[in-house]
Amino acid sequence: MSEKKLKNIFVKGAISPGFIADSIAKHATKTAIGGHNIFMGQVRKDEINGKFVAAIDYTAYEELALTKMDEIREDIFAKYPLNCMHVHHSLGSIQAGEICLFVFTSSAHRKPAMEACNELVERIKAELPIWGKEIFEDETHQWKENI
Amino acid sequence: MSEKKLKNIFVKGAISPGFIADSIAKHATKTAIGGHNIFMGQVRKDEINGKFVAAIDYTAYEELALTKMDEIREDIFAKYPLNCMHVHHSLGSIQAGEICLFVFTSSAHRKPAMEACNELVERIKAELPIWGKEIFEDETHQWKENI
Amino acid sequence: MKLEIISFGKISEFIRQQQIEISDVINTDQLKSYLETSFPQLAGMKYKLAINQNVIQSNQSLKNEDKVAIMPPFSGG
Amino acid sequence: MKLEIISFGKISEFIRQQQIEISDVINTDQLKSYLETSFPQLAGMKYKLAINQNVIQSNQSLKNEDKVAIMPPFSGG
Repeated sequence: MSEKKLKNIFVKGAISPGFIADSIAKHATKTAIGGHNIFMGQVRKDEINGKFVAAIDYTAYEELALTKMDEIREDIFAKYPLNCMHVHHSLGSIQAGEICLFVFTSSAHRKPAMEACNELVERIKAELPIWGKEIFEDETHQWKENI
Repeated sequence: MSEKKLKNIFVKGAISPGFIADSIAKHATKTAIGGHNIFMGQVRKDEINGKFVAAIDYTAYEELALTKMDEIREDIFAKYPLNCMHVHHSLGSIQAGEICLFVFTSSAHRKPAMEACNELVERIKAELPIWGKEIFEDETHQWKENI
Repeated sequence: MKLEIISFGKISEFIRQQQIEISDVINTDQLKSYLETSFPQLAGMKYKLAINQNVIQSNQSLKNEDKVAIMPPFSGG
Repeated sequence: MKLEIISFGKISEFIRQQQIEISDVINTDQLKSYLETSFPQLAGMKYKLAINQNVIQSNQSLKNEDKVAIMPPFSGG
Protein backbone atom coordinates (compact mmCIF):
# COMPACT_ATOMS: atom_id res chain seq x y z
CA MET A 1 0.00 0.00 0.00
CA SER A 2 1.51 3.30 -1.02
CA GLU A 3 1.24 6.06 1.53
CA LYS A 4 -0.06 9.25 0.01
CA LYS A 5 1.98 12.29 0.97
CA LEU A 6 -0.40 14.88 2.42
CA LYS A 7 0.20 18.55 1.73
CA ASN A 8 0.69 20.48 4.97
CA ILE A 9 -1.54 23.52 5.37
CA PHE A 10 -0.48 24.42 8.91
CA VAL A 11 1.94 27.18 9.79
CA LYS A 12 3.16 28.01 13.27
CA GLY A 13 1.99 31.52 14.21
CA ALA A 14 0.52 34.29 12.08
CA ILE A 15 0.67 34.42 8.28
CA SER A 16 2.73 37.47 7.32
CA PRO A 17 2.02 39.87 4.43
CA GLY A 18 5.51 39.02 3.16
CA PHE A 19 4.61 35.34 2.94
CA ILE A 20 1.51 36.28 0.94
CA ALA A 21 3.56 38.52 -1.38
CA ASP A 22 6.03 35.67 -2.04
CA SER A 23 3.14 33.37 -2.83
CA ILE A 24 1.70 35.91 -5.30
CA ALA A 25 5.10 36.54 -6.90
CA LYS A 26 5.58 32.82 -7.61
CA HIS A 27 2.64 32.97 -10.04
CA ALA A 28 4.26 35.47 -12.41
CA THR A 29 5.65 32.61 -14.50
CA LYS A 30 2.21 30.99 -14.76
CA THR A 31 1.06 33.01 -17.73
CA ALA A 32 -2.11 30.98 -18.36
CA ILE A 33 -3.58 32.60 -15.23
CA GLY A 34 -5.85 35.63 -15.71
CA GLY A 35 -7.45 35.97 -12.27
CA HIS A 36 -6.37 35.33 -8.70
CA ASN A 37 -8.62 35.37 -5.67
CA ILE A 38 -7.38 35.54 -2.11
CA PHE A 39 -9.29 35.25 1.13
CA MET A 40 -7.59 36.10 4.40
CA GLY A 41 -9.04 35.58 7.84
CA GLN A 42 -7.87 38.13 10.40
CA VAL A 43 -8.28 37.85 14.18
CA ARG A 44 -10.88 40.37 15.36
CA LYS A 45 -10.59 42.22 18.64
CA ASP A 46 -14.18 41.34 19.52
CA GLU A 47 -15.76 42.65 22.70
CA ILE A 48 -17.52 39.88 24.61
CA ASN A 49 -19.19 40.74 27.93
CA GLY A 50 -17.03 43.83 28.31
CA LYS A 51 -13.73 42.06 27.62
CA PHE A 52 -11.67 42.30 24.45
CA VAL A 53 -10.19 39.37 22.52
CA ALA A 54 -6.40 39.80 22.51
CA ALA A 55 -5.55 36.66 20.53
CA ILE A 56 -6.88 33.34 19.28
CA ASP A 57 -4.94 30.18 20.11
CA TYR A 58 -5.52 27.61 17.35
CA THR A 59 -5.13 23.87 17.74
CA ALA A 60 -6.08 21.12 15.30
CA TYR A 61 -6.38 17.39 14.89
CA GLU A 62 -3.66 17.76 12.31
CA GLU A 63 -3.59 14.33 10.64
CA LEU A 64 -7.35 14.29 10.21
CA ALA A 65 -7.41 17.92 9.02
CA LEU A 66 -4.80 17.23 6.34
CA THR A 67 -6.64 14.13 5.13
CA LYS A 68 -9.90 16.08 4.98
CA MET A 69 -8.20 19.03 3.25
CA ASP A 70 -6.90 16.64 0.63
CA GLU A 71 -10.46 15.48 -0.10
CA ILE A 72 -11.67 19.08 -0.29
CA ARG A 73 -8.79 20.00 -2.61
CA GLU A 74 -9.65 17.13 -4.95
CA ASP A 75 -13.35 18.05 -4.96
CA ILE A 76 -12.60 21.69 -5.76
CA PHE A 77 -10.12 20.87 -8.53
CA ALA A 78 -12.71 18.50 -10.02
CA LYS A 79 -15.45 21.13 -9.85
CA TYR A 80 -13.65 24.27 -11.07
CA PRO A 81 -11.07 24.82 -13.85
CA LEU A 82 -8.33 26.09 -11.54
CA ASN A 83 -4.66 26.57 -12.31
CA CYS A 84 -3.60 26.81 -8.65
CA MET A 85 -4.94 26.43 -5.13
CA HIS A 86 -3.09 27.19 -1.89
CA VAL A 87 -4.38 26.98 1.69
CA HIS A 88 -2.52 27.96 4.85
CA HIS A 89 -3.94 27.97 8.38
CA SER A 90 -2.19 29.15 11.53
CA LEU A 91 -1.64 27.11 14.67
CA GLY A 92 -0.73 28.62 18.03
CA SER A 93 -1.42 32.08 19.31
CA ILE A 94 -2.44 34.70 16.73
CA GLN A 95 -2.84 38.28 17.96
CA ALA A 96 -5.81 40.49 17.04
CA GLY A 97 -5.05 42.12 13.68
CA GLU A 98 -2.89 39.21 12.49
CA ILE A 99 -3.80 36.84 9.67
CA CYS A 100 -4.69 33.22 10.55
CA LEU A 101 -6.10 31.89 7.26
CA PHE A 102 -4.87 32.39 3.69
CA VAL A 103 -6.74 30.82 0.76
CA PHE A 104 -5.45 31.55 -2.74
CA THR A 105 -7.02 30.33 -6.01
CA SER A 106 -6.09 31.12 -9.61
CA SER A 107 -7.75 30.47 -12.95
CA ALA A 108 -7.66 31.62 -16.57
CA HIS A 109 -10.85 33.67 -16.12
CA ARG A 110 -11.99 35.25 -12.91
CA LYS A 111 -15.19 33.38 -11.98
CA PRO A 112 -13.75 29.95 -11.13
CA ALA A 113 -11.07 31.49 -8.89
CA MET A 114 -13.69 33.52 -7.02
CA GLU A 115 -16.24 30.73 -6.66
CA ALA A 116 -13.67 28.11 -5.70
CA CYS A 117 -12.17 30.42 -3.07
CA ASN A 118 -15.56 31.07 -1.53
CA GLU A 119 -16.40 27.35 -1.43
CA LEU A 120 -12.98 26.50 0.01
CA VAL A 121 -13.41 28.96 2.87
CA GLU A 122 -16.88 27.59 3.65
CA ARG A 123 -15.63 24.02 3.68
CA ILE A 124 -12.47 24.81 5.67
CA LYS A 125 -14.58 26.43 8.39
CA ALA A 126 -17.20 23.66 8.41
CA GLU A 127 -15.13 20.53 7.88
CA LEU A 128 -11.59 20.92 9.21
CA PRO A 129 -11.03 19.82 12.83
CA ILE A 130 -9.50 23.09 14.01
CA TRP A 131 -10.39 24.90 17.23
CA GLY A 132 -9.87 28.52 18.20
CA LYS A 133 -9.56 29.56 21.84
CA GLU A 134 -10.25 33.26 22.26
CA ILE A 135 -7.83 34.69 24.80
CA PHE A 136 -9.04 37.88 26.47
CA GLU A 137 -6.84 40.72 27.62
CA ASP A 138 -7.20 39.51 31.24
CA GLU A 139 -5.95 36.05 30.15
CA THR A 140 -9.29 34.34 30.67
CA HIS A 141 -10.56 32.51 27.61
CA GLN A 142 -13.57 31.09 25.80
CA TRP A 143 -13.77 28.63 22.94
CA LYS A 144 -14.71 30.18 19.63
CA GLU A 145 -17.71 28.86 17.73
CA ASN A 146 -18.23 29.25 14.00
CA ILE A 147 -21.78 30.41 13.43
CA MET B 1 -19.26 74.93 -5.67
CA SER B 2 -16.89 72.66 -3.84
CA GLU B 3 -14.84 70.38 -6.03
CA LYS B 4 -14.86 66.83 -4.76
CA LYS B 5 -11.40 65.31 -4.59
CA LEU B 6 -11.48 62.04 -6.51
CA LYS B 7 -9.46 59.09 -5.29
CA ASN B 8 -6.92 58.00 -7.88
CA ILE B 9 -7.05 54.31 -8.78
CA PHE B 10 -4.45 54.41 -11.56
CA VAL B 11 -0.87 53.31 -11.19
CA LYS B 12 1.80 53.54 -13.87
CA GLY B 13 2.95 50.04 -14.80
CA ALA B 14 2.35 46.69 -13.10
CA ILE B 15 1.14 46.26 -9.51
CA SER B 16 3.90 44.53 -7.55
CA PRO B 17 3.44 41.80 -4.91
CA GLY B 18 5.30 44.12 -2.53
CA PHE B 19 2.70 46.85 -3.02
CA ILE B 20 -0.03 44.31 -2.24
CA ALA B 21 1.84 43.13 0.88
CA ASP B 22 2.13 46.74 2.11
CA SER B 23 -1.57 47.24 1.54
CA ILE B 24 -2.38 44.08 3.54
CA ALA B 25 0.03 45.05 6.35
CA LYS B 26 -1.70 48.43 6.80
CA HIS B 27 -4.83 46.61 7.96
CA ALA B 28 -3.22 44.99 11.02
CA THR B 29 -4.32 47.95 13.16
CA LYS B 30 -7.93 47.63 11.94
CA THR B 31 -8.93 45.01 14.48
CA ALA B 32 -12.65 45.14 13.66
CA ILE B 33 -11.86 43.34 10.40
CA GLY B 34 -12.34 39.57 10.31
CA GLY B 35 -12.15 38.83 6.59
CA HIS B 36 -10.28 40.28 3.62
CA ASN B 37 -10.93 39.44 -0.01
CA ILE B 38 -8.52 40.27 -2.81
CA PHE B 39 -8.99 39.91 -6.54
CA MET B 40 -6.00 40.34 -8.83
CA GLY B 41 -6.11 40.45 -12.61
CA GLN B 42 -2.99 39.07 -14.26
CA VAL B 43 -2.05 39.50 -17.94
CA ARG B 44 -2.42 36.17 -19.75
CA LYS B 45 -0.05 35.04 -22.47
CA ASP B 46 -2.99 34.13 -24.71
CA GLU B 47 -2.39 32.53 -28.08
CA ILE B 48 -4.44 34.26 -30.79
CA ASN B 49 -4.09 33.03 -34.38
CA GLY B 50 -0.73 31.47 -33.62
CA LYS B 51 0.75 34.56 -31.93
CA PHE B 52 1.31 35.04 -28.20
CA VAL B 53 0.31 38.09 -26.18
CA ALA B 54 3.50 39.58 -24.72
CA ALA B 55 1.89 42.52 -22.90
CA ILE B 56 -1.25 44.61 -22.60
CA ASP B 57 -0.97 48.37 -22.95
CA TYR B 58 -3.71 50.04 -20.88
CA THR B 59 -5.10 53.51 -21.48
CA ALA B 60 -8.11 55.17 -19.86
CA TYR B 61 -10.35 58.21 -19.99
CA GLU B 62 -8.97 58.96 -16.55
CA GLU B 63 -11.22 61.79 -15.34
CA LEU B 64 -14.38 59.92 -16.34
CA ALA B 65 -13.08 56.65 -14.90
CA LEU B 66 -12.34 58.26 -11.53
CA THR B 67 -15.77 59.91 -11.41
CA LYS B 68 -17.43 56.60 -12.28
CA MET B 69 -15.28 54.71 -9.75
CA ASP B 70 -16.41 57.15 -7.09
CA GLU B 71 -20.05 56.32 -7.86
CA ILE B 72 -19.31 52.60 -7.76
CA ARG B 73 -17.44 52.98 -4.47
CA GLU B 74 -20.40 54.81 -2.91
CA ASP B 75 -22.86 52.19 -4.20
CA ILE B 76 -20.79 49.33 -2.80
CA PHE B 77 -20.26 50.98 0.59
CA ALA B 78 -24.02 51.61 0.78
CA LYS B 79 -24.83 48.00 -0.14
CA TYR B 80 -22.31 46.04 1.98
CA PRO B 81 -21.06 46.54 5.56
CA LEU B 82 -17.42 47.03 4.57
CA ASN B 83 -14.58 48.32 6.68
CA CYS B 84 -12.27 49.01 3.74
CA MET B 85 -12.19 49.05 -0.05
CA HIS B 86 -9.16 49.61 -2.27
CA VAL B 87 -8.95 49.53 -6.07
CA HIS B 88 -5.83 49.91 -8.21
CA HIS B 89 -5.62 49.58 -11.99
CA SER B 90 -2.50 49.75 -14.12
CA LEU B 91 -1.91 52.10 -17.02
CA GLY B 92 0.80 51.59 -19.64
CA SER B 93 2.43 48.38 -20.72
CA ILE B 94 1.97 45.35 -18.44
CA GLN B 95 3.87 42.18 -19.34
CA ALA B 96 2.28 38.72 -19.39
CA GLY B 97 2.41 37.35 -15.83
CA GLU B 98 2.25 40.80 -14.23
CA ILE B 99 -0.69 42.12 -12.21
CA CYS B 100 -2.83 44.89 -13.72
CA LEU B 101 -5.83 45.02 -11.35
CA PHE B 102 -5.94 44.82 -7.56
CA VAL B 103 -9.27 44.97 -5.71
CA PHE B 104 -9.20 44.61 -1.91
CA THR B 105 -12.25 44.55 0.39
CA SER B 106 -12.48 43.96 4.14
CA SER B 107 -15.36 43.38 6.53
CA ALA B 108 -16.05 42.06 10.02
CA HIS B 109 -17.40 38.77 8.63
CA ARG B 110 -16.33 37.15 5.39
CA LYS B 111 -19.42 37.31 3.16
CA PRO B 112 -19.66 41.07 2.58
CA ALA B 113 -15.95 41.28 1.66
CA MET B 114 -16.32 38.43 -0.83
CA GLU B 115 -19.56 39.63 -2.39
CA ALA B 116 -18.46 43.26 -2.60
CA CYS B 117 -15.17 42.26 -4.22
CA ASN B 118 -16.96 40.18 -6.84
CA GLU B 119 -19.40 43.00 -7.62
CA LEU B 120 -16.60 45.57 -7.76
CA VAL B 121 -14.65 43.53 -10.31
CA GLU B 122 -17.78 43.08 -12.46
CA ARG B 123 -18.53 46.81 -12.39
CA ILE B 124 -14.92 47.87 -12.97
CA LYS B 125 -14.77 45.72 -16.09
CA ALA B 126 -18.18 46.81 -17.38
CA GLU B 127 -18.29 50.48 -16.45
CA LEU B 128 -14.83 52.01 -16.31
CA PRO B 129 -13.57 53.60 -19.55
CA ILE B 130 -10.32 51.65 -19.74
CA TRP B 131 -8.93 49.97 -22.85
CA GLY B 132 -6.38 47.20 -23.20
CA LYS B 133 -4.28 46.84 -26.33
CA GLU B 134 -2.84 43.33 -26.61
CA ILE B 135 0.71 43.53 -27.89
CA PHE B 136 1.95 40.36 -29.56
CA GLU B 137 5.51 39.09 -29.49
CA ASP B 138 5.99 40.33 -33.10
CA GLU B 139 4.86 43.83 -31.99
CA THR B 140 1.58 43.72 -33.88
CA HIS B 141 -1.48 44.36 -31.72
CA GLN B 142 -5.20 43.93 -31.32
CA TRP B 143 -7.63 45.67 -29.00
CA LYS B 144 -8.85 43.53 -26.13
CA GLU B 145 -12.56 42.99 -25.63
CA ASN B 146 -14.17 42.04 -22.34
CA ILE B 147 -16.63 39.23 -23.01
CA MET C 1 -20.87 75.16 -33.18
CA LYS C 2 -17.37 74.26 -32.01
CA LEU C 3 -16.78 70.83 -30.40
CA GLU C 4 -13.69 69.22 -28.95
CA ILE C 5 -13.37 65.59 -30.00
CA ILE C 6 -11.35 63.03 -28.05
CA SER C 7 -11.23 59.32 -28.74
CA PHE C 8 -9.97 56.15 -27.10
CA GLY C 9 -8.90 52.58 -27.75
CA LYS C 10 -9.28 51.28 -31.29
CA ILE C 11 -11.11 54.44 -32.32
CA SER C 12 -8.11 56.61 -31.40
CA GLU C 13 -6.26 54.93 -34.26
CA PHE C 14 -8.38 56.71 -36.88
CA ILE C 15 -9.95 59.66 -35.03
CA ARG C 16 -7.39 61.86 -33.35
CA GLN C 17 -8.03 64.58 -30.81
CA GLN C 18 -9.33 67.61 -32.72
CA GLN C 19 -11.54 70.66 -32.65
CA ILE C 20 -14.38 70.57 -35.13
CA GLU C 21 -16.59 73.40 -36.34
CA ILE C 22 -19.99 72.15 -37.48
CA SER C 23 -23.35 73.58 -38.38
CA ASP C 24 -26.68 71.70 -38.73
CA VAL C 25 -25.81 69.50 -35.75
CA ILE C 26 -27.72 70.22 -32.58
CA ASN C 27 -27.84 66.86 -30.78
CA THR C 28 -25.88 63.65 -30.27
CA ASP C 29 -27.90 61.59 -32.80
CA GLN C 30 -26.99 64.11 -35.49
CA LEU C 31 -23.40 64.17 -34.28
CA LYS C 32 -23.20 60.37 -34.63
CA SER C 33 -24.38 60.57 -38.24
CA TYR C 34 -21.85 63.31 -38.89
CA LEU C 35 -19.02 61.28 -37.32
CA GLU C 36 -19.95 58.05 -39.13
CA THR C 37 -19.95 59.94 -42.44
CA SER C 38 -16.66 61.68 -41.71
CA PHE C 39 -15.00 58.54 -40.36
CA PRO C 40 -16.51 55.58 -42.20
CA GLN C 41 -14.66 53.02 -40.04
CA LEU C 42 -16.78 54.16 -37.09
CA ALA C 43 -20.03 53.15 -38.81
CA GLY C 44 -19.60 49.40 -38.26
CA MET C 45 -18.37 49.68 -34.69
CA LYS C 46 -19.95 49.63 -31.26
CA TYR C 47 -19.17 52.86 -29.46
CA LYS C 48 -20.54 55.30 -26.90
CA LEU C 49 -20.30 59.05 -26.59
CA ALA C 50 -19.60 60.99 -23.45
CA ILE C 51 -20.39 64.70 -23.44
CA ASN C 52 -18.40 66.64 -20.84
CA GLN C 53 -17.71 63.38 -19.01
CA ASN C 54 -21.32 62.18 -18.98
CA VAL C 55 -21.90 58.95 -20.84
CA ILE C 56 -24.86 59.43 -23.22
CA GLN C 57 -27.60 56.80 -23.05
CA SER C 58 -30.16 58.54 -25.30
CA ASN C 59 -30.23 61.51 -27.65
CA GLN C 60 -29.12 64.77 -26.02
CA SER C 61 -28.72 68.31 -27.25
CA LEU C 62 -25.27 69.79 -27.76
CA LYS C 63 -23.91 73.24 -27.04
CA ASN C 64 -20.92 75.19 -28.20
CA GLU C 65 -17.57 74.04 -26.77
CA ASP C 66 -18.86 70.70 -25.55
CA LYS C 67 -16.17 68.05 -25.12
CA VAL C 68 -17.15 64.86 -26.94
CA ALA C 69 -15.46 61.55 -26.13
CA ILE C 70 -15.88 58.66 -28.56
CA MET C 71 -15.38 55.38 -26.72
CA PRO C 72 -15.30 51.77 -27.99
CA PRO C 73 -16.41 48.99 -25.58
CA PHE C 74 -14.40 49.03 -22.36
CA SER C 75 -11.77 46.38 -21.73
CA GLY C 76 -10.19 47.16 -18.38
CA GLY C 77 -9.33 44.65 -15.68
CA MET D 1 -11.15 -3.78 24.91
CA LYS D 2 -8.40 -1.16 25.04
CA LEU D 3 -9.07 2.24 23.44
CA GLU D 4 -6.89 5.31 23.06
CA ILE D 5 -8.82 8.50 23.79
CA ILE D 6 -7.77 11.90 22.48
CA SER D 7 -9.77 15.10 22.77
CA PHE D 8 -9.73 18.61 21.40
CA GLY D 9 -10.89 22.17 22.03
CA LYS D 10 -13.14 22.74 25.01
CA ILE D 11 -13.42 19.00 25.61
CA SER D 12 -9.64 18.70 26.09
CA GLU D 13 -10.06 20.79 29.25
CA PHE D 14 -11.81 17.92 31.07
CA ILE D 15 -10.93 14.78 29.08
CA ARG D 16 -7.19 14.35 28.72
CA GLN D 17 -5.40 11.94 26.40
CA GLN D 18 -5.63 8.50 27.99
CA GLN D 19 -5.85 4.76 27.43
CA ILE D 20 -9.06 3.20 28.66
CA GLU D 21 -9.84 -0.44 29.25
CA ILE D 22 -13.56 -1.18 28.93
CA SER D 23 -15.81 -4.15 28.69
CA ASP D 24 -19.49 -4.21 27.59
CA VAL D 25 -18.79 -1.59 24.90
CA ILE D 26 -18.76 -2.84 21.34
CA ASN D 27 -19.86 0.17 19.32
CA THR D 28 -19.71 3.98 19.21
CA ASP D 29 -23.24 4.48 20.60
CA GLN D 30 -22.28 2.48 23.68
CA LEU D 31 -18.98 4.33 23.90
CA LYS D 32 -20.83 7.66 23.90
CA SER D 33 -22.99 6.54 26.82
CA TYR D 34 -19.88 5.37 28.65
CA LEU D 35 -18.09 8.68 28.02
CA GLU D 36 -21.09 10.81 29.03
CA THR D 37 -21.37 8.85 32.26
CA SER D 38 -17.65 9.05 32.99
CA PHE D 39 -17.41 12.74 32.03
CA PRO D 40 -20.74 14.36 32.88
CA GLN D 41 -19.74 17.69 31.30
CA LEU D 42 -19.77 15.96 27.91
CA ALA D 43 -23.46 15.03 28.20
CA GLY D 44 -24.77 18.52 27.47
CA MET D 45 -22.35 19.27 24.64
CA LYS D 46 -22.35 18.89 20.89
CA TYR D 47 -19.47 16.68 19.84
CA LYS D 48 -18.40 14.15 17.24
CA LEU D 49 -16.24 11.07 17.41
CA ALA D 50 -13.57 10.06 14.95
CA ILE D 51 -12.35 6.47 15.03
CA ASN D 52 -8.86 6.05 13.58
CA GLN D 53 -9.27 9.40 11.81
CA ASN D 54 -12.67 8.64 10.32
CA VAL D 55 -15.42 10.96 11.49
CA ILE D 56 -18.37 8.85 12.66
CA GLN D 57 -21.76 9.77 11.21
CA SER D 58 -23.75 6.78 12.53
CA ASN D 59 -23.21 3.94 14.98
CA GLN D 60 -20.13 1.86 14.20
CA SER D 61 -18.52 -1.13 15.85
CA LEU D 62 -15.26 -0.77 17.76
CA LYS D 63 -12.23 -3.02 17.93
CA ASN D 64 -9.32 -3.34 20.31
CA GLU D 65 -6.71 -0.54 20.11
CA ASP D 66 -8.96 1.83 18.17
CA LYS D 67 -8.00 5.50 18.49
CA VAL D 68 -11.03 7.55 19.49
CA ALA D 69 -11.03 11.33 19.02
CA ILE D 70 -13.68 13.40 20.82
CA MET D 71 -14.22 16.66 18.97
CA PRO D 72 -16.41 19.68 19.79
CA PRO D 73 -17.76 21.79 16.87
CA PHE D 74 -14.97 23.09 14.65
CA SER D 75 -13.99 26.75 14.77
CA GLY D 76 -11.12 27.19 12.35
CA GLY D 77 -10.65 30.02 9.89
